[in-house]
Amino acid sequence: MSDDFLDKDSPIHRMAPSVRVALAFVFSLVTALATTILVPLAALVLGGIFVGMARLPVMAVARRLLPLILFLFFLWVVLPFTGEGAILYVWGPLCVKASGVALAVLVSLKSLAILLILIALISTMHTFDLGYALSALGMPEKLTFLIVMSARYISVIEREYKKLRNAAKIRGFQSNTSLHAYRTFAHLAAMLLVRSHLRAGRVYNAMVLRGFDGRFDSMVGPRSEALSGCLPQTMGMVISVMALLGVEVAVRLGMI
Amino acid sequence: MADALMTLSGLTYRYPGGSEPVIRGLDLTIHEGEAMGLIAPNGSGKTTLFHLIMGLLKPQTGVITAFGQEVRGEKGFREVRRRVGLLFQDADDQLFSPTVIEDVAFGPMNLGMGRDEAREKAREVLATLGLFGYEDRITFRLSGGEKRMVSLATVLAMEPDVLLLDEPTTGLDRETGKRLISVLRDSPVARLVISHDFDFLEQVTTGIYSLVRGTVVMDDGLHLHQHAHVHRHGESVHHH
Amino acid sequence: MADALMTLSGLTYRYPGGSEPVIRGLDLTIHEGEAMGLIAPNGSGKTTLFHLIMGLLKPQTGVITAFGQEVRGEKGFREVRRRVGLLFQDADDQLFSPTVIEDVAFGPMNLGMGRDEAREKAREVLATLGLFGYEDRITFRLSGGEKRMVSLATVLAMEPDVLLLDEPTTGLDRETGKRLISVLRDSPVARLVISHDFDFLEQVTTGIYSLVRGTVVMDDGLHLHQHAHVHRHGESVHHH
Amino acid sequence: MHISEGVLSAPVLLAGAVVAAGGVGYGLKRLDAEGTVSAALVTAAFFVASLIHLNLGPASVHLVLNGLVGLVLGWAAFPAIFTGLLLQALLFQYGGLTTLGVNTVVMAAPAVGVSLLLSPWVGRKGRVGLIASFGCGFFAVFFSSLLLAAALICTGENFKVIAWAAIVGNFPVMVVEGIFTGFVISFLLRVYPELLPGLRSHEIRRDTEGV
Repeated sequence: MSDDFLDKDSPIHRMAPSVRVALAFVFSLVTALATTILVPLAALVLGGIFVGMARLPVMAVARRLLPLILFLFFLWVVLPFTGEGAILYVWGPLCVKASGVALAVLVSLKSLAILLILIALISTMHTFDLGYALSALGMPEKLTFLIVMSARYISVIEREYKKLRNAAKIRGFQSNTSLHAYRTFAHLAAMLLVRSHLRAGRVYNAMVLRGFDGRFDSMVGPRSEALSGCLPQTMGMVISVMALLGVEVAVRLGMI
Repeated sequence: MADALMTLSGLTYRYPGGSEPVIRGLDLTIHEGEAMGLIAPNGSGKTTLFHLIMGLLKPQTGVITAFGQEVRGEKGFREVRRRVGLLFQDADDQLFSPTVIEDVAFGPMNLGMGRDEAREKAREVLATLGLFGYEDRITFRLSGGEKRMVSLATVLAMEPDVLLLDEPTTGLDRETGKRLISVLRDSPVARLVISHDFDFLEQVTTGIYSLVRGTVVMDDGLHLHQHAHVHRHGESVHHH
Repeated sequence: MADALMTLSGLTYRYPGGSEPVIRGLDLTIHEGEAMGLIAPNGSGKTTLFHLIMGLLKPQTGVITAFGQEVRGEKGFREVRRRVGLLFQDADDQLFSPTVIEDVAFGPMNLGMGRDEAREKAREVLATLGLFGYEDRITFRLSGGEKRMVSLATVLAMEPDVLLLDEPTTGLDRETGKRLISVLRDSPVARLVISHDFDFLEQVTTGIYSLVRGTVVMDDGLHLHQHAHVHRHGESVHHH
Repeated sequence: MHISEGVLSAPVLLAGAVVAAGGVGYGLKRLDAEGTVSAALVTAAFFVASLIHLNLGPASVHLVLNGLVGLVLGWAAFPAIFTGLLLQALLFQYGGLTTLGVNTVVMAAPAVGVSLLLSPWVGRKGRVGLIASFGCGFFAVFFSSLLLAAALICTGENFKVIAWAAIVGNFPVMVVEGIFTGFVISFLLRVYPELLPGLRSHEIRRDTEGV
């Protein structure tokens, strides 16, 4: 887990997390539900602009896109040969269908656009900021607590995993395709579960000792979020999301 | 003699399924302003003792008196927890909030302070521990030494009358060790420090006892004896 | 002079993001049959040093020579890990198998032994450490002292030529401490023991050095001096 | 196992969101304060464990572990998996916000399913226990790929081939998951049965020493 995207000073990073989450959600939804390539195309451009605004390292962004690109590659192997309608090209027993190709284009644009927006708006915040932002947007306190708490302890447990992995390594363990290797990893994972459960008991005790009474509101209460200073970019994003929505409505009403 | 803040008498605790009690017939009194050290190896029941004091475990027999009253039931221990601060052995167990300021303000908020007041209090305590500019630091990114000091801040923010410290030097670097010692020496709060580090106990407590077979050996049969050691002077670290 | 088993020369390591190297220009040679003690406080880079030797961390500069060959790359360190045994500071990080016998047989199995042969080997090692009847005990439920001895067994089962011990006395009860000392004194295996416990080092090593500011201070400018300590004789744990 | 953003249709996304909300709500309702802390830490452990890659011949597969999540957390698998997916979306951009509902259902429903069906059997001695433990891992992933395929097919006929490929392609993962889950359950039964249902004590172990 790299921190390439965090704690930078950029117009995006200055925006309030809850605003970013809300915008990212609406952008994703409008893009995901678009029926023509018009909206996804525009969203892709916006996504690129947002990533630029957030001053993210290009290579790191490309790395995050990689799993999606692999998926899309797989999609392109299959989708063009599916669907009804016009045949564009015949290749032995396979025919490339117009509707299949159109769908492949649409899905590719949509998923790339949404991913870029997600990287720019969401990956630029800490895990617990995401939790608090969702809380501000109406998520139940208990769920917010669950998210913030597990985010807090992932790095602690990851460190424990590395220690155990090293313990196996220094005793000559090498990963391969064998029951011995699977069993070893299973033991490491099981040990992590046991230790996390024991730690949960200690953490709960620590909370009780500091007066925790079972209500989570004091832990996930509202945070003051400064909206000033990020007004221009927020307004810009709100306007662009409205524009996207307008375009999609126009498309559906047959105006475009 | 100063007033007794807490008295444990005849405390016995056996873990469910355990064959022998970990704590057996333990008597202990902590007086106002007293700094008490307790030498104890791992597995001798030190954490159990602290958990009994805080009401996280219920003893099979024995009575705990705190601040002039016998402590009974969950409600009684809630009062104890307000006035007794426990510093855990592993700071990662104690610091569960994302940022330092939230963690330190958590206790005061639960004591009924408003959010802003609690944060003000937290800032004060951090300042007295020399932790300037730590407010918005992310707890899990702190170093081991920083975590220990912030843990101490979370406990001190509740203004305890008694401080219980469980192996406070474990994994500490030398620098933080020194800071911890100076903070403790300046603090007037009564404390019970459990450690296996004799030197540390000597510096932050006034009397050292042992936890042996579930009881505190409190007699004053202390002897002076001497050791001869070979080591380099000066640079090398000098642990005894 | 006996043959050099391992030689570290000019080793420097700085953690990513760290401002200063933890290990800087460190030179160290471990000879056959040598028992070397290294006094080091927490935070002085002792665990880093061990991780460098085992190839768990890669030094920025410097060369490690082991068993007559310069160690290069992951493959080279695989050979080192076969012949050098590292005892972790915390036994809980070292033991991950459900039962003692599985844990001790794990290393031999990785060295290519069959399951039965590895278990036979494990039983032998447990016996030499006096751990009779421990085979089917659940590792996780052992006491701290028992875990330390089982950890030692897991390391010895690989028949190492060099033994690295990282603070082996931390949190040990007196009884186990004594057993550890006697096991080590009887073992002919070359070893490097890092500890801040001077008394322990004196008993299990033949020469004591210091790890100061990232290098080993190897000169023999050792002085004898005396300390007076107050403590109870006998039962209390005696840490210096 | 997740579906990327931009693939599914509105009705499928909506249905996923509604079912997920119900599951997460019910799962949370069954957790008290102490259970929530425990679920949070166990979720973090699962998150870390799911990053383990196992070698499978020349390739490597990463673990899904939803069968195990179901067995350990029961209905709390819904909020736990929701949390895990949200953090994955944030940290690695696997999946996103609009597909969160569908992806939660795809993974959590089989998790709860196998735990309800198989948990009475995993504690049995001998072959029955072994098969049930293997089944936990195997069938959780199997049902997940069925749900994933269903989500794709409901979106459009074009995705039929991909849906089938998802089921068939996940077959090796099912086997590996089954074996891995079996080993983990066998470990927990011997070492720490508190984490498994039936044998689970109501409270978190409070003792940290002398265990």
